Amino acid sequence: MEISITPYKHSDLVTAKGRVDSYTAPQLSESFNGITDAGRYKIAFDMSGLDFLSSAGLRVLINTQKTCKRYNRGELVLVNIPENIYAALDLAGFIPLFKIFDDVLTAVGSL
Amino acid sequence: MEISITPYKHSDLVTAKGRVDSYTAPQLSESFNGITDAGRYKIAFDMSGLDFLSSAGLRVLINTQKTCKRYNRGELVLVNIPENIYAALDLAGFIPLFKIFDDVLTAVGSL
Amino acid sequence: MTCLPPLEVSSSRPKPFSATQSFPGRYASLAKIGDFVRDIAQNSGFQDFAIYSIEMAVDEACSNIIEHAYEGEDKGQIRCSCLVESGVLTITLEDTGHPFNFSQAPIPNLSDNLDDREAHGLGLYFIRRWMDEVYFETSDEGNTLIMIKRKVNG
Amino acid sequence: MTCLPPLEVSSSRPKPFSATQSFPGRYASLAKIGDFVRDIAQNSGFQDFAIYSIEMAVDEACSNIIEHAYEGEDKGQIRCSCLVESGVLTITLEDTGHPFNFSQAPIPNLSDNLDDREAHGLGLYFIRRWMDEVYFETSDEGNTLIMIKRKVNG
Ligand SMILES: Nc1ncnc2c1ncn2[C@@H]1O[C@H](COP(=O)(O)OP(=O)(O)O)[C@@H](O)[C@H]1O
Ligand SMILES: Nc1ncnc2c1ncn2[C@@H]1O[C@H](COP(=O)(O)OP(=O)(O)O)[C@@H](O)[C@H]1O
Repeated sequence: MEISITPYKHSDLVTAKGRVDSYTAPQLSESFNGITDAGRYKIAFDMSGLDFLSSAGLRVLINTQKTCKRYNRGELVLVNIPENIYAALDLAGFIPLFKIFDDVLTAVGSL
Repeated sequence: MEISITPYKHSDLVTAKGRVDSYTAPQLSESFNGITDAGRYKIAFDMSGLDFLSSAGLRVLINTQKTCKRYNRGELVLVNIPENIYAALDLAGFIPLFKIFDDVLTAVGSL
Repeated sequence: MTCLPPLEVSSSRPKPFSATQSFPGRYASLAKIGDFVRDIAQNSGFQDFAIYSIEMAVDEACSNIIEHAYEGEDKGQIRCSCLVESGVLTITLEDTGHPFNFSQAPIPNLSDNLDDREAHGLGLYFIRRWMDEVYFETSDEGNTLIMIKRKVNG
Repeated sequence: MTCLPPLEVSSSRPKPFSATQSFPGRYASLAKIGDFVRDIAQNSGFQDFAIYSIEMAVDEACSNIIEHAYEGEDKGQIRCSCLVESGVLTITLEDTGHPFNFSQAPIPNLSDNLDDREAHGLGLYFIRRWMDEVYFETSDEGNTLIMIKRKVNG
């Protein structure tokens, strides 16, 4: 898995490529925590490059969303979700828990 | 000339296509004024679709920048400037007066 | 001399195929186990989403073996066998870790209220929902999970 | 019978070409005047940025005719003549509006301090900087602006 973070004025864009499983999820978690630990709670997660996201990745998303939304500080929004991963999010009942965008510009612009 | 406006949380994106001359510049001016009259002063102007921009267009840009920057309220930033139009902005000494971006995401993310 | 027609090759009923491989019980193995089952599912003509479901179920099961059955990395092996026969993929995962009562695992909370949601407990849910049949056995030698996925239109 | 070589076609010295067209003195004419001169500059082999400069100079000059010489739309015609000869484009713009002392127009303020900048006064500056030669004459019949642009490498 490869992760990149682009900071914008009001939000951060996290882009991950490859496979998120129990082996790589801690890396993803650290990236999100680095942002929230810095007091920034508006995060767009570009998932277009992800091949695979296991429940370990889902855990990272839900924990990050909880951190971001606490005290109404911000939120994690999801962008460009690949079809198979969308099916997993859907089965896990994640769709109502995240705003979902088709393009990064609209996502970053919303935060 | 065709103009579209996309409002984001902290800024507005104005996209214009075609020819800005003394005939069409008033339309562009109205678009910018509509935004600033609504109390929004952070504007990204995507120029990628512009074929031509006369000094009437330059006037609109400088007037909008003045309105946006008054009392430090915001700013107009320019995105994707076509080469010929860049040469005109350069000759007119506009380059130091505007932040210039190569892509819309970075521009909107900066505002 | 008579000319026999070529041996008939039927795509719906190819010869049974099986493959088995053992992997060290650590998280770094997950991608390799994923490659192993994905290749077999692909070569057996499963559709894209079915392949993804299979990889997901196997990944979840193997993560559980490492985390819960072995309670940590490098405590034992994960043996993965795949059998493809008549459009049915049977995956058997064996470990030598702690016994487990699979059928009593709780159904996860899928509330759309963020505060009510637990981060854990989704793995077995994916396995049960995305596989067609799931069997779990614990014996003295360890645990065996059998997951069956049938090809649609296959 | 001898075979003559084909007639030589030289791209650097084609036959002189000229075209003239009159346009109503209104802002809606600007795009059409732009098309007219751009086509000629393109067909004469000017490079992309030279073509843009020519269109810009003509647009600025015609806007000034409407705004300043005629002081409004539909007060008179703008006559545009183009002559291309030996890689030199000569554009002549004629109007019947108020006389004007071209040479005394001030140089615009190009300060990089936004507050010091005037929105007006850039048109003549573009014409002077982007054209190779500029001549302006006022007579009883009206004003004539002549702008000359030379092809580079060609
Ligand atoms: N192979 C296993 N061995 C022992 N316990 C298991 C095994 N698989 C699952 N469990 C138990 O079932 C629970 C639910 O598992 P699962 O749905 O995969 O979610 P998670 O692993 O995120 O808790 C686990 O928390 C664990 O207590
Ligand atoms: N054709 C013209 N006839 C009369 N006055 C002109 C003409 N062209 C330019 N001027 C005068 O010169 C000034 C500078 O012109 P210009 O540089 O084109 O800027 P602008 O038209 O934006 O003021 C004009 O404001 C006007 O007073």
